[in-house]
Amino acid sequence: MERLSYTLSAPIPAGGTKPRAIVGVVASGNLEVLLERALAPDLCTVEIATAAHGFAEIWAAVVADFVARRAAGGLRIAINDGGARPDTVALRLAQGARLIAGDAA
Amino acid sequence: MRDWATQKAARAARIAAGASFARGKVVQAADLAPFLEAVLRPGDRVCLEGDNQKQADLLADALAEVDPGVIHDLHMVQSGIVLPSHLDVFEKGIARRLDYSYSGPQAARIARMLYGGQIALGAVHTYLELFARYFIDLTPQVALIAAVSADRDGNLYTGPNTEDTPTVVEATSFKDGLVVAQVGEIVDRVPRVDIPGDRVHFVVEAGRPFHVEPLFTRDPGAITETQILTAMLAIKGLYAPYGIRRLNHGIGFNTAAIELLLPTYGEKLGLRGQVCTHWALNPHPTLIPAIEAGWVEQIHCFGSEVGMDDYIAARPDIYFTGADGSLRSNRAFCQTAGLYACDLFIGSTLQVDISGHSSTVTTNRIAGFGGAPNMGSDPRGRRHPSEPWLKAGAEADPDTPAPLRRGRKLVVQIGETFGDGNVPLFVERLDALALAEKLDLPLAPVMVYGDDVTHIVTEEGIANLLLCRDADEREQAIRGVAGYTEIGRRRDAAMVARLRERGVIRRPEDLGIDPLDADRSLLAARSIKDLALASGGLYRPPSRFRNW
Amino acid sequence: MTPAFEPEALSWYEGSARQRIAALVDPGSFREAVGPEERATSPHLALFDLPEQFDDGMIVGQAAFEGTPILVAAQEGRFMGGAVGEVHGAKLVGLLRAAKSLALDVLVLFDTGGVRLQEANAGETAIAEIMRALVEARLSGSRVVGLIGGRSGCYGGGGLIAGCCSALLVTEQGRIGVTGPEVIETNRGVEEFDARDRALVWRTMGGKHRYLIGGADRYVDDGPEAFRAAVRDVLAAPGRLDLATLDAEQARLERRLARFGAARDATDIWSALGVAEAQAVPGLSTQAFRAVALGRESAHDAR
Amino acid sequence: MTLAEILAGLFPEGHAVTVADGLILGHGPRPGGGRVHVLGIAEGTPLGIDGALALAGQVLAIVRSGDGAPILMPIDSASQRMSRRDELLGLNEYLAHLAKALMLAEAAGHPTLGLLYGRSAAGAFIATALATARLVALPGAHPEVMDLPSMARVTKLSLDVLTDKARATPVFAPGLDNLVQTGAIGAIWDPQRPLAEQMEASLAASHPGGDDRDRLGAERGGRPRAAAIAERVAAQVAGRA
Repeated sequence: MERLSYTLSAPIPAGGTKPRAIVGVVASGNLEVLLERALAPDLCTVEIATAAHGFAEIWAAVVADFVARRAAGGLRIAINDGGARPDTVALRLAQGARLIAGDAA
Repeated sequence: MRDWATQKAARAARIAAGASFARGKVVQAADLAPFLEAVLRPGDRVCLEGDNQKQADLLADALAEVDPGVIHDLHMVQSGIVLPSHLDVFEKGIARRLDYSYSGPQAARIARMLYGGQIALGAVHTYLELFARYFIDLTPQVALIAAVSADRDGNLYTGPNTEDTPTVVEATSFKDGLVVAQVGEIVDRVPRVDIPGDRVHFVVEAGRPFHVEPLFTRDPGAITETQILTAMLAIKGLYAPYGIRRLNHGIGFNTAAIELLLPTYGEKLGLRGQVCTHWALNPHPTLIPAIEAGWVEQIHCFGSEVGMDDYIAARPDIYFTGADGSLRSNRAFCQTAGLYACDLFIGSTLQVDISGHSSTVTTNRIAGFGGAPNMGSDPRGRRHPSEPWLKAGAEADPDTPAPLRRGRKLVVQIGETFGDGNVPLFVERLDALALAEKLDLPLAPVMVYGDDVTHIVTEEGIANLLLCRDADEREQAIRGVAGYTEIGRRRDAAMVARLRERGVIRRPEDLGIDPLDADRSLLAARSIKDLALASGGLYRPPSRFRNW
Repeated sequence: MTPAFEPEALSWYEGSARQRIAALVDPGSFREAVGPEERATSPHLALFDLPEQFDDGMIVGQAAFEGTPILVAAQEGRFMGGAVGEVHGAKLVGLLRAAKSLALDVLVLFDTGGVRLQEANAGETAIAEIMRALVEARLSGSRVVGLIGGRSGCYGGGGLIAGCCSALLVTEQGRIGVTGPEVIETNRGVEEFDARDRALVWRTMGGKHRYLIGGADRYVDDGPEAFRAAVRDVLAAPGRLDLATLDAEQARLERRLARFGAARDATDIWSALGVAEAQAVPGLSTQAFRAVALGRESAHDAR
Repeated sequence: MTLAEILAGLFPEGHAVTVADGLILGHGPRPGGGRVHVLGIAEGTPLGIDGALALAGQVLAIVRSGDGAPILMPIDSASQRMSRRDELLGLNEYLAHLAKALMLAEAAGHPTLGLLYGRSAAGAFIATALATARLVALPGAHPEVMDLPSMARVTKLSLDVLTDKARATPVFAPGLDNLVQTGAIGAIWDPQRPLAEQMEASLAASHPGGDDRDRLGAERGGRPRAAAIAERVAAQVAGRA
């Protein structure tokens, strides 16, 4: 497992009031994202445990774009990754942000 | 005095030599190898029928059994290198030279044998190009073909998988070549005559159907959310604004997703009857829901598809069918239709470079191209107007007066920025170039040239290359939809932003598409079983695709 | 134009364990025990450098079903094939023990290939514990209903646990067995079982066959609404476990062996059950299948 | 120890236990009077639908008799029988039926005692020895879920790597000690001591908290988390009920 950790300042605070949300499944090419409302609303942390080694640069880019574009402020995010592609990672993160904001089940 | 009929005499000699193994035209399967030794000559150009679908497998196996001491240095001119025996003949020294189109399942082995020098390669063609050469400079002396049944006069019934057979026979038989057909059975009367018997010289009864690969069956269960997103982009961002009614789809999952989104997402956009009405397309099972929902007016097919025969026969308004009721396919005609009569080709590839060149060839796999380079090219000979063609032409060349301006065929590459195993779709340099250097080829095996490509669709958006005014803009437009690949991360952000303002790059949100809506529940069928149900039980998928 | 069929919005086969639970029980009623935020992950996967999942592929908790409290467990068939490891198994053990002490019914949403090899001894022991806890819950009056229709089927120890349930609901895609096709082929050869012949796999182990021979109690469509209706149905029936139940099951299994013990293929059995066109069974829609399945071997409340 | 030696040790005064088609059937006398039913598997026989049904029928007959006598289940089996026929006819139901019968017997007052004296694996192990309320073993017994070479194929790890890992943890590798550490096997009998005595002691051992295998696994270190997780789930569910 490769472990990566990012702390970013988040321009958009997460919506809703749910304490936590989880999306996705750890499988080949897939990942789970656990989001917990646990930080100051202008901060977001992302911790990743991934089976695919050597993709730190891509993770950093995906996470930075996510925090810049979506409502991620105040979230402590933990990811278990089964070697998902960046598009899948971005999609799950966005689904997680939507879920914790309470827009959809 | 010159003898003007040497070829006729040569064929007569071959027939005479073969006759000792035959009763009338019928040769026993057990005698095939010695029979072939009798009718073939060293150095012959031989067309062994086989494309990406049907295979003259019995004849292929028999050819691999002949004595290389007797028959050697054959020049194989065939559409597909698909069966192991297709390469065995080179390994054994029976054949030496090769001109072909497609080699999907043998991609790795053919690469090894090319590197090892066991095969002298002419070229990797597109189907139509190879067929054309059958009539000019690659005319077969012997054709080994496949059909469903034959009568004792050699009249052949090819069934739904007619495919290459008429073309191969036309080129061979009318230029004094010899035609040998394997058939599943010999009958008193064939259901319809696909090949007249006077063009067929020998027939062998295989006692079983020829092999067919279900290449065009895509399991909806394997379609991902990202593929659905790319399909939504294509429908809303290309099909709708250009009004694409006449088109061809590749065989990837992205285009299968488009087919399955028509009755749901497409319906919601009010596009039924406006797009996707006329097709050059194999009988894709994934198109069944759209056909059943009334989207499709007609489809001409290159070949058939395993399990689709009953469905096709029950939908003669949609498909081309014969007097017997079953599909009549024809690869050469359908490729021509795809080239001249379609306004859009959309397909996937393995690599795209920063000029937009694409290829499915990688260093260790030479899969060939099939029909993609043909359908994925702009036909310079086209003269009839259509709305999408004129609109694309205007985008590419706004300054030329309309009456003198060529239209453009839309050639779209669709895919995810990363493929299996996190391999990036976008590369600085195609593997095909390294291959060409290694094999000392004058041409790199490029599938679709950059100047033919009009759009690239990924989950990041659509790049409209028609609107790019120079190589720089092209490169940044491509980088702009290359996502998190290295190509994408090295984009010029400011220039990409300007291209987006001009509509050269359109993101999902620019088209009013929320990536979170790209859900599998949008698919009109989510499994092969759904397809079978949608067909009213007429589609009977092969066992390997079943989970019931 | 009316489509030939109208699938439910959520396919059970495709859905995740969490989606299945959410759609099965009363909306918003599920409360998870030892949820992902507790990060009760497998302590053994790291040894194999394999990724963990925060819930270890097993989701348990309580919910309401049509207003009545009920316990629910669901396996995530995509995480390690739904395989049973130490934590995964222990969560179900705990839930079943609670069912006994609280006198609640339990829904178990199976989706498993069996024991997780990387923690095989722990997984195998957990399966034995699950069966014990399940039977003890049943002996004290709880009903335990198994729902089978996931990607990984219900194999290995999962098949044995299913066999201990009060009632089993299965979809066409659902498979129930002990030894998976690949394992039979590996051990006995392709002549014994061609694992790549998927039609053979499904007619030997799939939902329709299990329903026809009495190996499952209800045959349902691939969606939560269909499962809800069937759960409602079986929860209305008694689910006792006593000597009479097992005597009846003994008789049922003896009769199956006597009637079909010499059958080579599922179609022989279906013909013997009075299905006119046995070959056509796999292609039948739910409605048509129910009609031809009238002569099936019933489970006779003997499970 | 051979089955004959074991039976002689358990029943010094003789017994009525026979082996047919790999199944052990019969009974023997207890020192203090009464009898012990003996049902089991011998000779490394795989357990299929026929064998499971025969054993279950015997167990149910014992319950019906109401004699309250314990059931001893000596096991030397292969895994479940792996065949198309067994799966076609629903092997899972036959194995589960046998397990349920054993647990019903225990509940009906027939103490059940498993005795692993040879090999056993997978479904056969779960449906027999692991379905008894107390499981003991004799040295030399070899329970396994899957042998290491097969496991190497499935996990795509080399046999060397797996063997190395097996040294680090009892959690996956075959072998008696590993199953003792997970708590699946309660005790190992001492073949030097009279077996009859040890059987009586095992039968007398009470289970105050019911199934204590996860607690044993925690104490012995083979399953560090199972007991705590099960307890925590039960407590959380009960706390909210």
